[in-house]
Amino acid sequence: MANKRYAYYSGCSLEGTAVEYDKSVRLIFDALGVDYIEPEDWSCCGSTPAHTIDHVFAAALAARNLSIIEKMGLDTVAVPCPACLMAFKKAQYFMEKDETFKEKVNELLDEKYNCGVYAKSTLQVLYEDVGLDEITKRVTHVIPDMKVAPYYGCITNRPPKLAQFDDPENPISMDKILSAIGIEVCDFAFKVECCGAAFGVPKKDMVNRLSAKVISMAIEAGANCIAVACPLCQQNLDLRQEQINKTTGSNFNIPVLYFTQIMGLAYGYSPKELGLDKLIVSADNFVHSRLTKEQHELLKQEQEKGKKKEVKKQETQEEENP
Amino acid sequence: MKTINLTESTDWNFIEEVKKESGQDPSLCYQCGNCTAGCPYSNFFDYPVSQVMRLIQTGQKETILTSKAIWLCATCETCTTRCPCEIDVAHIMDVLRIMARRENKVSEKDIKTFYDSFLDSIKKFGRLYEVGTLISYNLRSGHLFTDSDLGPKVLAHNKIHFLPKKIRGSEKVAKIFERYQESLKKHG
Amino acid sequence: MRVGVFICHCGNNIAGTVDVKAVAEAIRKIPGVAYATTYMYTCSEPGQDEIKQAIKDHNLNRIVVAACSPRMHELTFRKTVEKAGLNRYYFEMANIREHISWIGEDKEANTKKAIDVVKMAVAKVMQDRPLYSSSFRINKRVLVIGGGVAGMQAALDCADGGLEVVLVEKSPSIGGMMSRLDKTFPTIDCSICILGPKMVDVAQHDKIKLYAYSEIDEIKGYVGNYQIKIRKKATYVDWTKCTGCGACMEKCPSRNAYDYFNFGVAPTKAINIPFPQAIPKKAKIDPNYCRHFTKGKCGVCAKICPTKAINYEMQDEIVTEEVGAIIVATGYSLLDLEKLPEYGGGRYPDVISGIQYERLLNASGPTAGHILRPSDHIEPKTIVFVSCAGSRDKSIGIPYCSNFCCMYIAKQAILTKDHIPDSQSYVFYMDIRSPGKGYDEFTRRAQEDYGVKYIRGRVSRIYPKGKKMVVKGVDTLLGSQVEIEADLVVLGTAVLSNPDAAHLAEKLHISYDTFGFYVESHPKLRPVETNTSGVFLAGACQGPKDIPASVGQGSAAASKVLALFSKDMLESDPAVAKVDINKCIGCLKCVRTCPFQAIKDKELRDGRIVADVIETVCAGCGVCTSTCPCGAIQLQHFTDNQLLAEVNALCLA
Amino acid sequence: MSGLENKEMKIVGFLCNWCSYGGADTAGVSRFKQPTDLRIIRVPCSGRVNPLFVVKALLNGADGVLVSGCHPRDCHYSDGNFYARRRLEMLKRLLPFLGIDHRRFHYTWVSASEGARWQQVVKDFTEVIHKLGPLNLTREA
Repeated sequence: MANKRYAYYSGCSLEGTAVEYDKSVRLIFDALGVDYIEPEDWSCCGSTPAHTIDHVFAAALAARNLSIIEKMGLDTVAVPCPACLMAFKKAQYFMEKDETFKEKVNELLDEKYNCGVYAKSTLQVLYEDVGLDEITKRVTHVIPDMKVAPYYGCITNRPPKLAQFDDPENPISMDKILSAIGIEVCDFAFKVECCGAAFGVPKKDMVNRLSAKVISMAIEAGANCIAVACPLCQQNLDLRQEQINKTTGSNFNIPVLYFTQIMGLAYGYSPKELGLDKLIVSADNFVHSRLTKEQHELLKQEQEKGKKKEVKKQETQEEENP
Repeated sequence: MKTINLTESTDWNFIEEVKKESGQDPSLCYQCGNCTAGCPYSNFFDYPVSQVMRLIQTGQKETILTSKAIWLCATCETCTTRCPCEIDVAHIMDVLRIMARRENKVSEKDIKTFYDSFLDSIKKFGRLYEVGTLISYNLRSGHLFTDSDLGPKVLAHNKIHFLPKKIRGSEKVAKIFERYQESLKKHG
Repeated sequence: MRVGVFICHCGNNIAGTVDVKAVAEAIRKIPGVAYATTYMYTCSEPGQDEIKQAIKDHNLNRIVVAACSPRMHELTFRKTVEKAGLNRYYFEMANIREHISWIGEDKEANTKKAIDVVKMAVAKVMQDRPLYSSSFRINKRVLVIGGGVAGMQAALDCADGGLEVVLVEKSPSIGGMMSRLDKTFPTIDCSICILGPKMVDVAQHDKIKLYAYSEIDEIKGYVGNYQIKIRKKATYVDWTKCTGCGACMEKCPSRNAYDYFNFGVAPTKAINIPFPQAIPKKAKIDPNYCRHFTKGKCGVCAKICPTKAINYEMQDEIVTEEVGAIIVATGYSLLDLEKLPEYGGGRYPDVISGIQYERLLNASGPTAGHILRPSDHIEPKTIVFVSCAGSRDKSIGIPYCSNFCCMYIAKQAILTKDHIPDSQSYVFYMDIRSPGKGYDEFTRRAQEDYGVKYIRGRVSRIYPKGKKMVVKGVDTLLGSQVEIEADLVVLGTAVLSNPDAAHLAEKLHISYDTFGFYVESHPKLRPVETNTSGVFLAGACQGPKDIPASVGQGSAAASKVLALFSKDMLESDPAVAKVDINKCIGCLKCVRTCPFQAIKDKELRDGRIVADVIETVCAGCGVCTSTCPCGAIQLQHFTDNQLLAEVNALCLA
Repeated sequence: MSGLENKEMKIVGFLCNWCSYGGADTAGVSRFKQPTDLRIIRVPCSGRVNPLFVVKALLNGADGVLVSGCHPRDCHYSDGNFYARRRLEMLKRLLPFLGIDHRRFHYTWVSASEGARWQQVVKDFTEVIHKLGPLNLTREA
C-alpha cells in the first residue's frame, strides 16, 4: 500500500450535495494509509448528458481529466462516484479499442491522453488494494444496533465488460467490508436495482417510484439503514425520501449513509467529521448507540454472566424439582 | 393498431447507421425480451426496450427516434449485463439519443432541457453547478417549482453552494465544446 | 503413364464459381495426362460408369477426380477405380468444392486455384504406388462406456446379437439420467417402470459383464484389437459379499452426505445404495462424509453388516479387458445454478433445477413423491418454470438449444397439476420446441387441459420477498413486464457435455466440439460413427437428445458393431510405414517416437539392426517418416517423394 | 479478399486429415469466405510434416507456408502433434538463418468443428504474407 499513489477524482456531486461522501472517503483513505492526491483543476466527467450529444465529445470531457492525471505520472484514479467512474471507463474502453476514436478525442483536447490511467471505484480500492484485514484492524467502535442493506446501485459494477470488478448481479465487496468492520449485513435482493439515477429533476415521479421499491425491499430484508456508494443513489433515497412518501403513500424513515460514513463511525470519527449532519433522515441513533470496542466487550461479558446465572438458576431449579 | 407496410417503411440505411455508430449488430437479437424484463423503466416507456430493438431490426426510424423510451433510459446497464446475445443494448440506446438529437426529433423535451442545462454549466464553469443547473432547467422547461420542496432541506443541511466554483481551466473545457462544434462543421 | 482427370460440376456447387471447362483445358496440357473431362455429378452412378468407361477407352492407369472433399468421397471413387481393374491407390482427389468453390466468390481466382490444386493431385498420382491390404483377426468383444439408456440399449442389442459386452459405468448404478426421471413425455410413462426391466436384463444377460463404479483408465490398440484398462473405484464395500440389505444405510450416523443420485435435493447417508431399483444393488461409502475417514473412528456399518462386507482398506483396482470395438455413451451433465446469478445462483433453496424437481415428483425420491418445496417443506401452489435457463445464451458460452427442456417442462407442469390440483403453473419460454411425434400435441395439452399459463419471454431476475420468490420477466406478446410471486421456481437448466468428456476423447482419439460434445463422422450420413474406426457414439455425449433418440442411437451403434464383427477378419489399411532396410542405419529413432509402439528393432542375417514395422499396429501417422534421418522409413501413400511432388507442382510452376 | 485484383501470393498449407483438413471442410460447408491464395496439401498428421517440406516450398517459390494440426491432446494419433510442435518451433527459429522472415511460416491448431476459426487463420496468415510481399531470397537475406 505504502508505495502506491492514487489520483483522487471526487467529481462535481461531491463538491455539492454529496460533500459528506467526499469528507468520509478522505478520512477513510487517511485512516488506512491510502496515498492520494487530487488532480489540479479537474473538470466534470461529462456524465450521462454528454453521451446524448456524441461519444467522442463525451469521451473528451472525461479524458481531459485522465490526461491531467497521466501528466502527474499516476496510473490509477480512485473515483467515488459511479457515474464519473463509468464515464472514465467508457472513454478508456473506446479509446483503447479504436485508434481513430482515440485520435478524434485527442483532437478535442489541449493535452493528448495516451490511455495510461486505470479508473477504480473507491469501493474497489478499499476491497482489493487495501484489503479486509487492514480494514478490520483499524476498527475502534461497534454499532450494535445497525442492520444495513448494502446498496451498490446500477453501475458501480455493471456492465461487467467495463467494470471488471465484483459480481454484476450479486456483488459482495461492500457486504464484506461492512461485515469486516463488525456491522450486521442483511441479505438484500435489490443491491443493483436502479433507483432512478439522474432523472430526479426531470422525472421526479418515476424516480420516486423506483426508489420506493429499493427502500421497501431493504426494510423487508430487515435493514434499519441503507449503505450506498453513489451520490445519486444517496440523493434519491435520502433527500427525496419525503417526496417518495408523498408520491407513493409510504411512510419511510430510514437513514441512508455512504458506506464510508459507516466505516468512519466504526473508526471512531465524530459525526461532524463524517458529515452526518448532512443527512436528511437522521442517523443519530447509531451515533448514540455506538460503543468503543472495550465498552462493548464489557457489556458482552456482563450479558454472558447474566445468561450463565440464569442457566445456573434454571439448572438448580431443575435439580430441585426433577 | 396501424398496419406497418414493411415494403415501404423499412429504412435499410437506418439499420446500417445504427449498426455502424454503435458497433453492435441488432440482427443478433432474437427477441427473448430479457432487456424489457429487467428494465427498471419499462413501465414508463412507450415502447419497451425489446420493441425498440425490434423497431431497429425492421428499420422503423421515425417511430424510434421520436419515442419517449430512448430518453427515459437512464443507462443503468441492466439490459447490457443480462443480454444473452451479448448486445450492448444500453449503448444502442445512447446512439439512438444522439441520432434523435441530430435529427431534431427529441420527444422528451424536459430531459433534453435538463441535459442541456447540465452541459451549459460545465461549459461555463468547468464543473457542474447544481443550483445553477436546477434554476436554468426550471426556467427553460417552464416547470418553475421543480424540486423547490427540497430547497429548505438542502439549505438546512448546508449541502449546496450558492455560488458556482469556476475552475481555472474552465476555458479549456469550453474549448472542448468549441472544437467539437467546429469538427461538426468540418465533417458536416 | 496415362492419367485421367475428371472434373465435377457438382451441379452448380462447383461450376457456379469455378470455370470447370477451363480447368479441364489447362490440365489436358500437362504431360502424362491422357484424358481430362468434366461431368455434372461425378459421384452418381453414371458418373462412376463414365470413369470406368474412360479407363477402358483411353487405357488410363491413374485417376484424379476433382470434386468435393476426399473426406466425403475418396472411398467411393477408390472402389470405382478398383472395379475398373486399377489398384485403388492409383487414385487422388482434388478438393475444389469445400476448399475453393464454396469459399471464394471470384470466379477467375477460383479457377486459377482449381487448376493449381488439380495439377498438384496429378503430380501426386504420378508418384503413387499400388498398395495391398492384408487382413487380420478381430476380437469380437465390445466395450460400452456409459450405462445410461443409450449405453444399455447398445449393450443389450450387441449381447442379443451374440457379442460379448463389457459395460463400464462410472456411478454406482446403471440407469443414468433416465433412472432419475419420474415420468417420460409425451406418454407420461413411469420412467423407472420402463427402464427397470431393461436394467435387470443388463444385469442378468450372460453376455454382459458389468463394471459399475468404474472408469476407463487407458485405451490402447486399434479397431479389432483394443486393450482397455478399467479402474474399479474403491467402494469400501466388498460387492461379492454385499447383499444390498440396506442395514448399514439405516444405521449410518453420518446423515449429511451429498446425494448424487437425487442431485442434492436432500442429504443422504455416507454409506448408501443410491435408489431402490439400483443395479447392482450394492452399498458404497462416500469417504468425504464417512466418519471412519473424516474422524478416524466410527465403524457402525462394519459392525452391523451381516455379511462382513465392509472393507475400509479397499483400494482402486485396475483390470484389463480386450475388445474389438467401443461404443461411447457417456451422456450429459447439467448447468450448475451458480452460473445463473440473476436467478439467485443457487443461493435460494426454492429455486431448483428441472432434474431436482423430477426427484421431488418421484415416489422413491426424498419427499416420497409429495411436492414439498426445499426451504420449509410446504406444498407450493404457484410454480414457475423457466425454460432456456442458460441455453441459447451466448453470454455464458452456451449458444445451443438443449433439445428436450421444452418437453420435460410441459410434462412437469402437467404432473404438478396432477399432484396439486389447486396449483397454478406458469412457463416462461422463448420458443416452444416440440418437433417430435406427439410432442406438440403434448405441449398444447398442458395449456388446454391442464391450464398451464405459457408466457412468451425470458425471466430477468428472481429474488425472495418474504416466503415467496418474485419472478420478474416479460410477456413479449403483451409487450409488458410481468411479475409472479411464486412458491417454487424450476429452472430448465442447460444441457452440458460431461466435465470429463474431453479427457475421455483424448484416450479414444476421437474429436469433440467447442462444447465438449463428441463429433460424429458425418452429421447426416454417419451419425453414430466417429473418425476413428472401431469407435461409435450413442446418446447425448454427441449432443443433447431425448430418450427415443438416445435409444435409437444405442441400437444404431450396436448394429454398426454387429456389421463390423460379421467378418472374422478385417482388412488393414495398407497406408502404413515401410522400412527400406538398405537405407536404415539402425538408429531406431523411429522406435522411440512411434506413438503406437508399432516399430520394433530386428536383427538381419548379417547381424545388422534395423527398424521393423508391425503393419497391423501402425496407424499411419507418419511421425516416423519425418523423424528418420535418412529417409529409410516411408509412410506409404504419403512418402517424401509423393508430398514433395505436390509441393513442387505448385511452387516450381 | 485477395483475388487477382491485387496479385495473389503463393501460400502452401499442410493440413492434418483429421482435424484441420476437416476444419477447412467445415468452413467450406458453412460458406465462410476466405482469400484465395492458399493451396492445401493433405497429410495424415501434422507430425508427418517434415520441416524440409516447408523449407523446400519456400526455396522453390512459395511466399508463405502454413501448417495446421489437431489441438494439443486432441491428436488422432495420440501425440503426433507434439512432435510436430517441437520440430516446427525449431524450424521457425532456423528460418532467419536461411534468409527467410520467420513470419512467412506459421503453425497452428484447428479442430474439425472450428470452421470459423479456420477462416480467421487463413485471413490472418494471408494478410501477413501480403504485407510481407513476394519472397525475394536475395533481398531478405
